[in-house]
Amino acid sequence: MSKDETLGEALRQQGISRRGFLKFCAATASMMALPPSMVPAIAAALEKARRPSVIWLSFQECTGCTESLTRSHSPTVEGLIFDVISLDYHHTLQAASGTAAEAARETAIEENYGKYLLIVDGSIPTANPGYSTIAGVSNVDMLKEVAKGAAAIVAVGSCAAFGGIPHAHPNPTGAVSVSDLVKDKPIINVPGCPPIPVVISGVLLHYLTFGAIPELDSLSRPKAYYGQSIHDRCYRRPFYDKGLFAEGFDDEGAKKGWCLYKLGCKGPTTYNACATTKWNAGTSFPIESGHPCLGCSEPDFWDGGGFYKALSMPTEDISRTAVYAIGAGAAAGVALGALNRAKKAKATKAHEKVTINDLEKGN
Amino acid sequence: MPCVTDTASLPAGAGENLTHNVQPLLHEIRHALAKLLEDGDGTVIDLRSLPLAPGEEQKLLDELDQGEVTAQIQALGPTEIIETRYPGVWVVVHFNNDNEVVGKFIEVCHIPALLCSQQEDIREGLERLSHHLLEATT
Amino acid sequence: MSASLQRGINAFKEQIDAPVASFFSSCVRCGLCANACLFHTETGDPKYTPIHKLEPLRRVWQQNYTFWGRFAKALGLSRAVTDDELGEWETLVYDSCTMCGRCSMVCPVGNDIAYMIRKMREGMAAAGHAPEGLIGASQRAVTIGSPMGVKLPALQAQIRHTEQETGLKIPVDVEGAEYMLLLSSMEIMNFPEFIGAIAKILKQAGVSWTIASEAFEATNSGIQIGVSEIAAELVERVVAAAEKLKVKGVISPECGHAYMAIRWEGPNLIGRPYSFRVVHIMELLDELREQGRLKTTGKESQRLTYHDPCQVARRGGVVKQPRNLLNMVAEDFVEMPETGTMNWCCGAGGGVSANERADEIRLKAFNRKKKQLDAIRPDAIVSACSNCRIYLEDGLEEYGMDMPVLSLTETIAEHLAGTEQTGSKE
Amino acid sequence: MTETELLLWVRGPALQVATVIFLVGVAVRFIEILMLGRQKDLAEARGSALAGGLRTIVTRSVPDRGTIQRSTFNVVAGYVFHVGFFVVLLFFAPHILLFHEVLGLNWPALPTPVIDATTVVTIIALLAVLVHRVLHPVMRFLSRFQDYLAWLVTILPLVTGYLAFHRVGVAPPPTLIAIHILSVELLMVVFPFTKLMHAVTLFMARYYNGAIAGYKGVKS
Repeated sequence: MSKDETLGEALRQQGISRRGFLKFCAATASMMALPPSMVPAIAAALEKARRPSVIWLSFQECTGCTESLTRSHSPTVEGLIFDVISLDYHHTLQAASGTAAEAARETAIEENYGKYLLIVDGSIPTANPGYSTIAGVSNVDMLKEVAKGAAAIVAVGSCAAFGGIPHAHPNPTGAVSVSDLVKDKPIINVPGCPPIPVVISGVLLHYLTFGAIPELDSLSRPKAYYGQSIHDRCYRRPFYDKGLFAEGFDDEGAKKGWCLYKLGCKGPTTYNACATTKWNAGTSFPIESGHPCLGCSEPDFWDGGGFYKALSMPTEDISRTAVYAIGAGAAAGVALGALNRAKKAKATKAHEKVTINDLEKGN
Repeated sequence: MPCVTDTASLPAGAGENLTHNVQPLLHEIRHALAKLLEDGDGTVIDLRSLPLAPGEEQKLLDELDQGEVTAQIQALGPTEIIETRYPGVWVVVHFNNDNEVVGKFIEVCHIPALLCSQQEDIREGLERLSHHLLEATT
Repeated sequence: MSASLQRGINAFKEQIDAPVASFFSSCVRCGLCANACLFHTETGDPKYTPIHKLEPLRRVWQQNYTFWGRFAKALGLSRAVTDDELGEWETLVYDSCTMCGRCSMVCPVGNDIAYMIRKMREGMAAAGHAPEGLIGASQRAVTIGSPMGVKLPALQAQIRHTEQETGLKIPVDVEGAEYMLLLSSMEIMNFPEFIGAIAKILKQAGVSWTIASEAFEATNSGIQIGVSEIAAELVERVVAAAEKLKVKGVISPECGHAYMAIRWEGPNLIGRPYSFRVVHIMELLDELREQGRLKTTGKESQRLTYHDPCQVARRGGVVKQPRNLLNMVAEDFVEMPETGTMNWCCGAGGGVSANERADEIRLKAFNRKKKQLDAIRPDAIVSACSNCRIYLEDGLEEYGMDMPVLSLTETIAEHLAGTEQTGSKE
Repeated sequence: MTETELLLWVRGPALQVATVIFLVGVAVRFIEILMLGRQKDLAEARGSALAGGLRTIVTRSVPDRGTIQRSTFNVVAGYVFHVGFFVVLLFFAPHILLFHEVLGLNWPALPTPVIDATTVVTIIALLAVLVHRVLHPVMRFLSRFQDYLAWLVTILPLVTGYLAFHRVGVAPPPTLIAIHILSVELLMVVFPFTKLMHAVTLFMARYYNGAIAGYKGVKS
């Protein structure tokens, strides 16, 4: 495949019919959370889109994000994007290794300087550059070097977007997010642990289709996927509104599918598309499977005070504090009360009899 | 044969009609049908962009039921197209090669665009046929 | 020892108790008490808001009996109460408050404001900020035996006059009588018919009674001015006489604060329970009615209403008795719009009537009573307090209303069955 | 401080401090009042002080007719914001969860749309109450700094709670929750030092009022 080919040409060369292409566009629109009426425009845009060069850097990560994407890779429509982008460097997926791999990266940077897309997964250690290196180059240096020539950066997964689990307290490696280090490039955060696969591919397709980054929220997340909370789109929401809650994982409420808020669900403060897009090809999502949302697409989700504790709950034992406080208050109250009584007794003692001769003011 | 409906992970009836989105959807379809009759404009509803409780989607599909036409397309995996018992209302489900659902739509139109042979494909088909005939004669 | 700020503050400190502390802690400055006070509703002046009248007492409480108040005082964040302030508050505490307790019924958090005014007056008096009128009344009560200066010979003259008029013997200093009757100076001076009415009723009921020559005065200036020692001394005189005459009960006459003084405050002032019972004349008459010993004949045809004296009804608990009695003799008895424990004060209680300085505001506040009366337009008002009667008459005259104010006891006596002679009526 | 750190701080150390100040303060003031004591009444009782006191605790919640007529606004607005405040405090599901966690007690929640509407009504009532306080001659005359302070710390949890529930504003949701909890902690800290104490002491005040009257056979 030549890099100069348009996407439409590339697909047709693979023997994909126009019908197939339209179906791809319909699925793409759905994936990008765009209305179906946009399909013709998407088709027209994709037809002419050119395959961009993509460099994928993996730092302190678990490969879960790549797994998420490739789990549904080859046979799916979204998998097709790997045929239509030029993934020039991805050290998990690429065939080349060692010096050849690094050379591929350098070549890609050189040939597409200012135009390539940089995808990052994993957080970057800053406490000691030696904590994570690739081919002897520290993550920080590599990120800065590759970011320099990138048109835009996609931070895939909560680690790259917000620091994620490596950044969790006490953060021994000094892990930071991409946006902590790179300030002069457009960054799209696609958080999640891992992110929903179609969200990753949807963001890439958006860039491919429109040649621009999608509309982002205050945390640089595409609004199309992160615009509404899990809670707002949750099918169990009516139970929350009615005040019907599961109190345990096996109680009557759980069996009846009631709201999991009391089991620590972070749905109300978590912005992601799980409740509509769902996982495993639209099969289900955690709440549908009876487990509260962990809030994995939010910053510091690991440090939120416990997965099974709602966000508004006290983190420490307040009941014991209350008992001590009442005890201390009572003791202080009795002490102060005794002082008051002494003062009053003193006043009573100091009382001089008031007679009819004492009513006028003297001097 | 792929299954059109999601499998509900909850006991039957548990979440039924939970979001109360089925009825509004049917009304939306009714409006779309009226518009189709009036000025010929079609409507497409993406079922995967709506919050539906387990069982609700099935309920909607049960409401719509099956009509006269059932069609299958094989392009980048199968696509199933069913005309419901309301002519002009179609259910279109796209699968990938692994029979996983990649898109699910309700189309209100005379015929889903995808069923029509496409200009490019016809042109290519014509070329192929001409080529074939040419080969046969030579 | 003369009055001083220090003695006043000291008295405040003595007076503050758990109820006062809970009341001040609870006030949310909602201002509802303002609309329960006739001195505010008829003037519209916010300074007459009942709770505001207690501000110096509140500050003493806060600075002495709350931890953050002590703290603020130690840091110099709160001002001490000054003598000038008490001087400023004198008119609020004495002239524009009758201790009627209507605000205490209305306060949403339950503050008994009248209870606190009573306590505040202890400090005001000790600080030398009691009104001249009340000082004089107190001095006369202690030295002469009556705030109005009524002496025994004056009573004796009225007794003789009554005996002539009714033909009944008025018992004086009869040992072993069932009841000892107290009289207010106002009754002796202004309404001597009351003595005859009592004599007739008790004769019919067969109740033995007496007047004590050593303690006939029912009123108690001590509780009005707010000096417990003076109040106690006056109560002691009554108790000594009652014990000497070995009576089973003492009758408190038609007077509001006298009832409060002898019935409710008395034992607490002298520090011991009585060996006799104390009844308001209304209570006694209603008991006799219940026992069938009080029989009347004929009914008043005019439209009558009943004015509840605050200290008898709201602060004293005698509410239904006068109504039972009035229903015996009234054909057309109508209640005022707000009545019983929610009745509006005549404006002259709590020492206001003894304080000439307060005349102007008292008459202004009477407009509240006028509105109440205008709503039902009675032919006459019946009450069970001589002080109320005098100042109702005064107010009616001021507002140009022609309406007699009757004594309930006398009205009953007029309709007493089996007596040919009808009592004289003004 | 990141938003999560802020949230953890308000749910942790800040809540502990606020709870201690609140409970120590309330306990001290409660006991201070009780220990001032009250002299035994030596007059012969006509009724029961206890029964009268308990009765008035309940009956004083309903104003007399004259007060309703003369102070209609106070009564209506006062009722609305008190009832609204407690409905929102006690019947919003996440609040019940908190009480369950701290007190071990559990009760059914009200539907959130009801809570939502109640919050709006309560906020409007509180705003009206403030305007009334500023404009009404008596209330303006009586008002001190702490009356406005108490108003502020009362309305803040409602407003911040509303914002947090609807996730409006520039701050991300965890920060909105943190601000809401912080506003409640402010209320707790201010409580023992201001007239907000009436929420506790009014039961004492009403009891004493009713007991004083009840002893004399008067229903107050």
